[in-house]
Amino acid sequence: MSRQDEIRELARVALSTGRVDYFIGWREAYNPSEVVPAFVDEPDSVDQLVWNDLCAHNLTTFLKRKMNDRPNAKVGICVKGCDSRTLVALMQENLVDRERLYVVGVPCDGLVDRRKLEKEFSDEIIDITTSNGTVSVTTHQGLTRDFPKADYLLAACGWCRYKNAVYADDVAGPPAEEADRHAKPVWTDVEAFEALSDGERDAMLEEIFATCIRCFACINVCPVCYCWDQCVNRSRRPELVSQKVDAKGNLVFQMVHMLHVAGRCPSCGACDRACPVEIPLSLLHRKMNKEIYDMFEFEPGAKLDEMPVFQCFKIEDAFGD
Amino acid sequence: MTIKYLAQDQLAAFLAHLAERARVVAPISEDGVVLFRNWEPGRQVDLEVLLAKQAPKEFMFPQTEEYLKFSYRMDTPVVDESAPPAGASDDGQVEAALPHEVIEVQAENAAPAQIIFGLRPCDARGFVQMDQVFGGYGGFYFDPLYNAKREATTLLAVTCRDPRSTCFCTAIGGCPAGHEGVDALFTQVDGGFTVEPLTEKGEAATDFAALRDASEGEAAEAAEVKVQATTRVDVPFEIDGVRDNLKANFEGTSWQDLCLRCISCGTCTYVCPSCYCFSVNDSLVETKGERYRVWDNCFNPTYTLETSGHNPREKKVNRFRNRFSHKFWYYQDKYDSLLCSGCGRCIMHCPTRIDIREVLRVMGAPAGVPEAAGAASNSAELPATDGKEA
Amino acid sequence: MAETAASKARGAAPTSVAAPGSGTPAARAGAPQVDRPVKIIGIVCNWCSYAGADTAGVGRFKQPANVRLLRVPCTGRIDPLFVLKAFEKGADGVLISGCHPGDCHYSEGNYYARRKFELLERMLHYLGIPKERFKWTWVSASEGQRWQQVVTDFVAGVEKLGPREGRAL
Amino acid sequence: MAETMSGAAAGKKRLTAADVVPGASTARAGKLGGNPYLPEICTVREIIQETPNIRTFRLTFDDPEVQKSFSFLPGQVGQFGVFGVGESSFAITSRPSETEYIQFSVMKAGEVTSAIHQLSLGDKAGVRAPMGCGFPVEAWKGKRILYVMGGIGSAALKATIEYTIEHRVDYEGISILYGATAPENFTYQYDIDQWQKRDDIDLTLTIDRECDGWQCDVGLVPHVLERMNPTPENTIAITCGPPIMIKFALMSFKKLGFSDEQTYTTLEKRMKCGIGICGRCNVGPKYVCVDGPVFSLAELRELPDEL
Repeated sequence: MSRQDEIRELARVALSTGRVDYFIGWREAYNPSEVVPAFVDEPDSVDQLVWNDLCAHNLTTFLKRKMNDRPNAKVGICVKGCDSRTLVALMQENLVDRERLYVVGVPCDGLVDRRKLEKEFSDEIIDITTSNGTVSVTTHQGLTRDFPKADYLLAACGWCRYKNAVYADDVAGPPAEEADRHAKPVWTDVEAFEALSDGERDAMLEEIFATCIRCFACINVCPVCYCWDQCVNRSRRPELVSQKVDAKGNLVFQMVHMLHVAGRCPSCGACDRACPVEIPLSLLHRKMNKEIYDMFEFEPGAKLDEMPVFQCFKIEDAFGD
Repeated sequence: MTIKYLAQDQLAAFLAHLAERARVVAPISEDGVVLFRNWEPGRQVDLEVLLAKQAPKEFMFPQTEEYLKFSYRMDTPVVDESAPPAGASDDGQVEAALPHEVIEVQAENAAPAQIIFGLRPCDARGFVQMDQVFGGYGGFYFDPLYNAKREATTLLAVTCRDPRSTCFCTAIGGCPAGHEGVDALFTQVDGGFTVEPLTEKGEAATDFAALRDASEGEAAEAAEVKVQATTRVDVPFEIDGVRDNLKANFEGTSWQDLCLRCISCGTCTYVCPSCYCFSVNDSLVETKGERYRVWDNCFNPTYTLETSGHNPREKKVNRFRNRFSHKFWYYQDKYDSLLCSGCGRCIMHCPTRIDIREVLRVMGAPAGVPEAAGAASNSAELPATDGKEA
Repeated sequence: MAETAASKARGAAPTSVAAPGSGTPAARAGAPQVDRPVKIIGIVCNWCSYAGADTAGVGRFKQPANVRLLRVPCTGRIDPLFVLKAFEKGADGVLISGCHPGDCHYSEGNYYARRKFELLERMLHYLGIPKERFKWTWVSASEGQRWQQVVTDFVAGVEKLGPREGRAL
Repeated sequence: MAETMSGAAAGKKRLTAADVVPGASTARAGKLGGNPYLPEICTVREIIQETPNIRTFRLTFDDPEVQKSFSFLPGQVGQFGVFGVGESSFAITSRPSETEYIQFSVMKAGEVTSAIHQLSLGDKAGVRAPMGCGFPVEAWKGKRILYVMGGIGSAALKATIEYTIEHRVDYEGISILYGATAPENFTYQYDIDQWQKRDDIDLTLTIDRECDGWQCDVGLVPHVLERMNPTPENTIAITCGPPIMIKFALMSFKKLGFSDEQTYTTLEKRMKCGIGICGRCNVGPKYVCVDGPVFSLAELRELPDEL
């Protein structure tokens, strides 16, 4: 059975036995190149669920407070390895009720970066299929081109060490082949930026954050950022974060988001993918995670029995003078 | 008016000519991200990508716009010492006077000439829709900030030769070669553009030596391009009756299903050519401050939050419903027109690809038939949640 | 340079040609520095460092007057946002000080705080704020002399760099 | 079809604010060609502590021309704010015939109101007024007017009450039912005293819970209203107060036989621009800032339930 069939079967069983009231997975949107979150609450509708190389959405987002209006419903949810770490981060803070949650882990072999493919065409992409490591892309005008999948992986998949879910009630199919989880993380992308001179880095930050439009997609899509209507970034009095949209204010805005999810953000990349103006947000988050790893050898959301590092302390911590 | 012709290799010269007289804005690709930016000689205009990420509305209606400056003088209490505070009742505890006085309030409203080149007819139509809001039509107030910029702006639109699958301008009365709001329409033909000046402003902007009269063949080719483009735009829903049905379906349970995957961000509104809501804020640093307006959107939880803590649109579904109702019902009641130009940006850029066409198919259909409308959609059927609400 | 960095970040090949003079941020970085006294925000806890500053004042220890103190109940209450905000609004340096570990009035506030500040310090440097412009330390109520030392050294360090102008943050 | 729809509005006459908002022509806020966002600078001349958390501010326009030409209709609102903090909508509570000053009553609740409460005599503030639509007091001539209000809701009706009292001969009767949680929470005590002295005004005061020295009614406003049992005949009922009071008062009116056309209320929403542009204060297709704040119950029934 393919992983897609496994997901459908697990969803069907969970829905028909009443284990869950609704099940969150992925489905195709208006064309097969777009995959969106799907909410299924009838066993008969599970066949809309898909699993393919475009299922990048981190569905944990939909477990956030006030995200849905059915607070007491029992929820089934599909998580990839990276998604499961955000789920575990929420569990570490007791923000989800495990009793009402049914988690299906979906082993993942790396997903395709649709944005990267978009850049190869001026036309609109309407279909993307993958087989044997080759991505086939069809455009609106009918052009079809093939690309090697390895070159068009999501950035987050490139350094992924958690191809299987960290926490799951059931797993859709046999686990994916995984390198050593406990190996030292690779930070080549961050190191490249650290190597920039102050002037270069400054110029770069100003340039990329000047395009931010403060749509709050990054914040609202972030699975571990749950203040929602109480977000400090929206606060006017005190006006902690300037409501003016300019490069400086935008950088503060993003830094606030980043530091508030410090120790809970596993760099799943959801903010990156949601940003309509393609600001490389995960760059900052990755840098932060590098520092956190450096400080505590801690990886956010990796173990259920850990506490996020900024919500606990050790007396013997050796920071400062 | 005569149709003119501009050779592709003369485009840069033409823009340079315009740039001498005004600020020129055009879709420019930076690192593969196409946005409207200031054009300067040497920069490449990107017309291959059909739609820039954002509509060019920020040039008429900047995201942050300071409109009032003020300063306090901190040293001069102006309380008339001789006059007792007559009104203060016995228990009136009027707090100590802050020794300040506004000494200066300035309204700023500069609008240098600008030319937007390379926007699409739907983008221009978005401005026409905003014109009504800011222009005082229908009995509202006249907004001097927007209108000053609007009057100083010339819109040189380019026909959409290859509409996207998400385009639906023809469904709501637009056209890939539409004239609404456009000052001069450029159409890409073999080796260059045909140019149709449509207004005096367009006439003035296209008065340039490199533009010659188009040959009959070129004009015919342009006409053919327009017809071809128009036929290729989908008509994904029937606009007739949408307003009445939105009204009838206001309490419909399908809103709940449609907004399930909405994350309540504001992307759709900020990329939209016609969404215009804004917020007003003050900032004060020491003695100097300004009042500015900044884009806001109905998905912002604090958009309608009242001081008492009451929020008329507390839930995601209320805010979601407001956006579509505003575009196709409230706005129509006020201005007798629609607040959507069919560019499809909200579909393309929504982080969860919420499809306005699907929303209108379901909620814009007569009550009681949304299931049928949903089945006809090209996307997967929506799960029904009837009877399962907590 | 700016183009390359940003395009690398977006993971795409640079497609546009930078117009001459468009690299404003880089150009501004080399702009002549303005001549004004540096502004420094000090965020201190009520129980130790604020009292320590008081002690320094009562003892008439000479110290630079550039520091504007902000009193908070505990260093644990300091959101990293306060520091960012100060820099955004034009502070040239930010100094945080609280009770020595183990001496917190609320027993453990500064244990949490030091983890946060350590991360913040590392990140700030990445945002183009040199190490000399941000310092966090511990000064107890009786350490008037130490407060004088900390402030004098910190202000000297910031003054060496001069006022901040036209930076990303 | 859609073509004609979008084209239709373009042909519409461009109206000035004066065409729409009665009385607005005299205020700079409404002048076409002027800047409707630009507040008039005002000076605080008098501060009255009404209740522990409500103060009334009397202001004069710094520009004597504006002060001279300022006029408004009862029920209209103004944007009153402090530079550096922001502005909010408040009902104008001065008498419509008052030419010396403009008055607002403000309850301390949020950011702007707190800043307003910190104003002292001689301080400057910004005012944009008048805005919105007033009560159709002209059309009500010859009728009995029944005011039902609670707490700070009195501010929204104050100008209208004063107007009808000034034009007492034009109206068949005036009844006022005013409720507050406790005796010290009645606003405009000095005016209430005047009203009580007049025998052509029927005034009923009520507090929520009994307390020492209280002479008037006790009970929640809707209960007292039902006890009063006013006749709906030739009567206009106007209510304003906390949302929960309005809700039950409207139900009581219904019970007493008042039709939707006879019943009026004023709405409150978060507002920013105050001139129907910024978008947030809509209830369905109506903007509270320009189409309101005054609505008859008949008009409200037409609107979606999103209050």
